[in-house]
Amino acid sequence: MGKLFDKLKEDVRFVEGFTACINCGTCTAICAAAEFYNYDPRLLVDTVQTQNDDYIEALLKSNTIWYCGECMSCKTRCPRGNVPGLIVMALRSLSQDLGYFVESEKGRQQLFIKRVIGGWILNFGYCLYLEGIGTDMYAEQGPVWDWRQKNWSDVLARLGANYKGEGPGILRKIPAEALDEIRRIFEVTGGKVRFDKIEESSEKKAKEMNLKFGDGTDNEYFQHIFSYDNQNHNKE
Amino acid sequence: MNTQKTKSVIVIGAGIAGMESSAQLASFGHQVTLLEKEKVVGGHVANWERLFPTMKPASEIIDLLKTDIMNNVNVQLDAEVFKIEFSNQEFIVTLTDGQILKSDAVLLATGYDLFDPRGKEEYGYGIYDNVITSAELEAVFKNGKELKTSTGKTPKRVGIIHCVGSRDIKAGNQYCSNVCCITGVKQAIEIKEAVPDAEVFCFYMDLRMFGRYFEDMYLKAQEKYGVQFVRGRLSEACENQDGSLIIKVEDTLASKPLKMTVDLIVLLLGFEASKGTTSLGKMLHLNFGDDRFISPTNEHLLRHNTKMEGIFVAGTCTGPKSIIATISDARGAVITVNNYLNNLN
Amino acid sequence: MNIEGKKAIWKDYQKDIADDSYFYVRSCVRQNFLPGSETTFIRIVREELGKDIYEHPCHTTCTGIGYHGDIVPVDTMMTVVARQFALMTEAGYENLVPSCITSFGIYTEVLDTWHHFPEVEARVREYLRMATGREFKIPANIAHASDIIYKFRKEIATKAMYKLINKNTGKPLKVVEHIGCHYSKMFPEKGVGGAEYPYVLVGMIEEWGGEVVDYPERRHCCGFGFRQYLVQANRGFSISCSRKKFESMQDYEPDMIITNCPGCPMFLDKWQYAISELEGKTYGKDGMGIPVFTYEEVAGMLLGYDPWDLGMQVHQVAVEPLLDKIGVSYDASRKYLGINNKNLGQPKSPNVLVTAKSLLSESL
Amino acid sequence: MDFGYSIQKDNQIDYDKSHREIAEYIRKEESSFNICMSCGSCTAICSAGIFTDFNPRKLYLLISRGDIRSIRKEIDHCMLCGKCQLACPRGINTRNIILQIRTSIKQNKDHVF
Repeated sequence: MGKLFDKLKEDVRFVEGFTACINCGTCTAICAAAEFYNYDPRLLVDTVQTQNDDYIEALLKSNTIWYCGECMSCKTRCPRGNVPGLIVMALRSLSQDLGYFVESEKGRQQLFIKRVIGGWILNFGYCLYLEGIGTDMYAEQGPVWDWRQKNWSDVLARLGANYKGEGPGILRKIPAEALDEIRRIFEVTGGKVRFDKIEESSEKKAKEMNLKFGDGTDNEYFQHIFSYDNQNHNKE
Repeated sequence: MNTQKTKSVIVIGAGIAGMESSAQLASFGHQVTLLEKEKVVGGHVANWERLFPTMKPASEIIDLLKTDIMNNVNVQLDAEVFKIEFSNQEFIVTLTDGQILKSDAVLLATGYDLFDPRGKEEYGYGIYDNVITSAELEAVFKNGKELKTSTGKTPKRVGIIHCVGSRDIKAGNQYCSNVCCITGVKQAIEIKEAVPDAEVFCFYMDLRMFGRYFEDMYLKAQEKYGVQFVRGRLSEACENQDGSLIIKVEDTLASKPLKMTVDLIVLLLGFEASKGTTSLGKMLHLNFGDDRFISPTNEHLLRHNTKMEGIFVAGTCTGPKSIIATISDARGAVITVNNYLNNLN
Repeated sequence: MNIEGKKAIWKDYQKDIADDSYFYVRSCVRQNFLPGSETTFIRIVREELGKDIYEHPCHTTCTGIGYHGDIVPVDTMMTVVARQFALMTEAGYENLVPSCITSFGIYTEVLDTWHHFPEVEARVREYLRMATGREFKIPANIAHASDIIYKFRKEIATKAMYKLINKNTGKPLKVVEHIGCHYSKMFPEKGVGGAEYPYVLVGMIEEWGGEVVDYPERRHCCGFGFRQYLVQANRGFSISCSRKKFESMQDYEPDMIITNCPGCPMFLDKWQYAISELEGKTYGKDGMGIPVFTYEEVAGMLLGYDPWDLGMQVHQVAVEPLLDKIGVSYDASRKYLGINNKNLGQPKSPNVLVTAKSLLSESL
Repeated sequence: MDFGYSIQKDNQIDYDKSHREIAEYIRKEESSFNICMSCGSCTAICSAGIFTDFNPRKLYLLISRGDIRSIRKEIDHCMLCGKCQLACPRGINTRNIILQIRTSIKQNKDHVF
C-alpha cells in the first residue's frame, strides 16, 4: 500500500467517499466535467484504487483533479456508495499540502482563489464581496451589474441592505471581534498553514516560470493563472 | 425395510423447484403434500414465454412438471402457511384458512420476488410510460401482443438495462442475480425477431455468460441480429415531449459519456428473497445471508439442510438460480430429504 | 408521464421542517447579487406568516465557496460551522435556516460526518474552544429557506394577489424549476421530495397556479462549479453547462425559471446575456431571454410587493414580459430609481439580448 | 464581444446526432465488424499502438457509436501488419475493417468530415 494512499486515508472525506469501484461509469454518465473537459471520474477513482504511489503522485500534479465542479451529482448515483467528488476534494487538499498543485495549469489557479475568496473571508467575513466584483474581471456580469456597481450603495439601500452598517442585515459590517475569531479558527485548524503553503509554492513556481510575482492581483503571475488556458483541456 | 411406515413431507411453494422435488419425493414412495399460495402452479416460470438458451416454450416445462405431480402428489392451491410447529416428532403446519397438516419433514421451495424497479427512482419506472420491466416484456410476447410504445408506435430503438436491483448496494442488493444477463440477450433477440428494423442496445457492466450455450447466444445476438452492447450502467432516464426517453450512460470502453434517445426501455429485474422465503425462514429461525436469502448448513456440501432438523430448502430461496440450476438443486434436495425420511423410525 | 409515480416518491421524502423560531444565516452570493430576496424572505416570514426569525450580527460566511474552492481545509470549515451553531445556542435558538444551498449542504454534510465519526466532532469542539472559547448544541432542525416558503406555500397562496397564470389565456404559466445541486443530491432524505424529483419548488409552483416543465436536462448543474466560474480561464465550462440546460428546455417554451439556490439564478440570468453576446443566440420570445427568479421574488410578486422592491431590476434578463403575462402592476419609470426617487441613470443595453427599455423605444 | 473564454464542445456522444454512415458501410462490407466484444487483444498486440495512441478496439467502438471526430487522423497510424487479426479470438477480419474505414472516409468526407 502506497504512502500517498495512506495520506489520503487520513482525510475523513476520503474514508466517506471511497469504497471499491466497480467501473460502471454511472458517475461519468452524469458528470458535467466529463462533458466539457478531458475528464472521467471513473478513471480517476480507478487510478486511486491502484493504491500506487507513482500513479497517485502523477494525479496530484495533473490538471485532472481540478476539473470537477463539486456538484456531487455522482454521490446520488454510485451503486457502490463511492463519492468521486469527495475523493477529488481529498486529492486537491493533499495536492496543496504537498505543494504539487503548482505543477498543473489548473492547480496553479488555487492562488487566485486563496487571495480573492480567502481574502474576502478573512477581511470581511464573506465568501464574496461586491467591491471586488467588476466587469473588468467578470465581464459576463454585464451592463445591469455595471449599473448596479456604479450605484451600489443606493441600490443596496433600496433593497433593504445594511451595507457596512452596525447590527444585523445584508452586507452588514461584521464586528472586528467576530473576524478575529474567524482568523483564530484558521490558525488553530490549519487554514492558515494551507494559505501560506499556497503562497509559498506559488512564489517558487513563478520564479521557475519567469513570471513576476507580487502581492494582490496586479502582478504577472496572478494575471497569468487567472486568464491562461492552453486550450488543451477538451480534446474534442 | 418394508416394515417401515410411509413417511410424509410437506413441500411449500409450487414453483419449478417445488414441483420437481414433490414429484421425485413421491416417486420414492413418500406421501407428499405440495402447498401453493397462488391459484396456479408454476411460479414465475409460468409467466415466461420462451426460455434461454434453448428457446423452448416455458409452458412445455410447466406441463411436464404438472404431469409428474398429477397422480401421486397432494397439491393444495390457495394454501398459504400461517404457522409451522414441531411437537412429538412431527411438524404441524397450520394454513391461514385454519386447516392443519402434519408431516415428518418440510421442504421450503418458497423462491424469489422480482426487484421493485420503483426503488431506482432515476430510471423513471412508474413515471415514464415507456419504461417497462423484463417481466412485462415477457407478458407481451406470451400474450402474442405486438410490441408497441405507450403511444401505439412500433419502437425504432430499444434500450435493455442490465443489473436493475442487482450489484447495487444503494438498492440494497450487492449480489448478482445470475440470469438477467442471458435474459437480456434472449429478449434482445426476441425484440429483433418481433421488430427486425429496431436498433437494440444492451447496457451492461459485465456480461456473465456462464452457462452452456449462453456465449453462443451472445455471439448470435451480435452476428445474426446486430444487437449492440454498451459497457456502462444507466445513470438516469429522462422523458422527451413525445414520450421517448433519453438514456445517459458512460460508454466505459470509449471512456465517454453517451446519450441516446430510445422509444422503449426494458429493465432486467434482479431477484430478491420472496416474502414467503423471508417470513417462513424467520418463523423457523433459519439463518440468512447478507443478501437476505436463506443460508443452508453448508454452502458446498449441505446445500439443502438448514439449522432446523427436518426443515430443508430447495431452489431460489437460497439465492438466484437459472431454471437449469433450480431443477438440479431440487433434485439434490430430494436426495437429502429422502435420506432423512428413511433414517427416521 | 404518470404524476402518480412522482407522488409516490414525494411521499417517501417528507421532511420535518420547524414551524417557528428560526435562526437565520445569510448567503454570501445572495447578499451581493440578489439582496432583495433575503429582504423579502424576512418580510414574508415576519409580516405574512408572523413567525419569529432571528439574525445574529456576528455570524459570518460558512466558508462554503472557499471550502468547495478547496482553499479552506475541512477542519477549518467545520469549526466555522461550529461557531455558527454556538451563536445559535447562545441566542437560545435550535432551528437553523440557511439562506444558501451551499451552506445548507455544508451544515448537512458536517452533521452527517459527525454522526459517523464522533471523534471528528470532538476534535472540532476542541478547536472551537481553543479559538473562541465557545460551546454549542447540535441544531434540532435544519431547513433551507426554500423549505420554509414550501411549508407555508398554502398560506402564501391564500394571501396572494396574483397566480402563476397567463391573464390573457387563463392558462397556467410553464415554469422550469432548477434545484441547487447541494440541496438534495448529497443527502436525498434531507430535501423535500428527494434528489431525483425534488418537490420543494414544484410544490410552490403547483400551489401558486403554475405548471412545471420536466425537461431532460432538469437535473444538470448550472455550471457554477466554484473554481470553474471563479477563475476566468475555466468559465467556458460554466457557460457550457447552463447553455446545455437552455438548449434542452427551449422546446418546452417555458415562461420563467424559478430556482432555490443563490448562485443558479444569477448564472442562469447572466449566462443568457453572455451566450447572446458570444453566439448571437437568445432563448425565449422576442429575443428577450427566459426570465429567472428566486422563490422569494416569486412569492413576493404574487403577494403584490413592488417588483423593484424585490430587486427584479438587477436581473439582466428583463422581467417585464412575465409581469405583464400575470398582470402584475408595476411602474416602469421607477425601475432604476434609488430611495426617494433618486435618479441613478440606467444600464446600457446589451448588443443582442432585448431589454424592456429597448423594446419600448422600438414601439415608440 | 470577448469574455476571455469560449463555449466548450461537448465530449458526450450524442447518438441521435452522431455519424453512423461509416459504421453502416463497414457492416455491409465486412460483417465480422458486428461481433467484436471489445476484449482488446488487437490493441494489446498492435505495432502502431506501441508508438502512438492508436487503439483499434476503441476505434471500432467509436465508429459504431458514430463518434468519428478523431478517427480520421487515427486511422493513418495503422500499418496494416495484420497482427491484430491473428490475435482476435473471434476471427474478425480487422485488416479489412481498416481498409473499409479508409474507403468510407474518402466516400463520406464531404458531408461527414
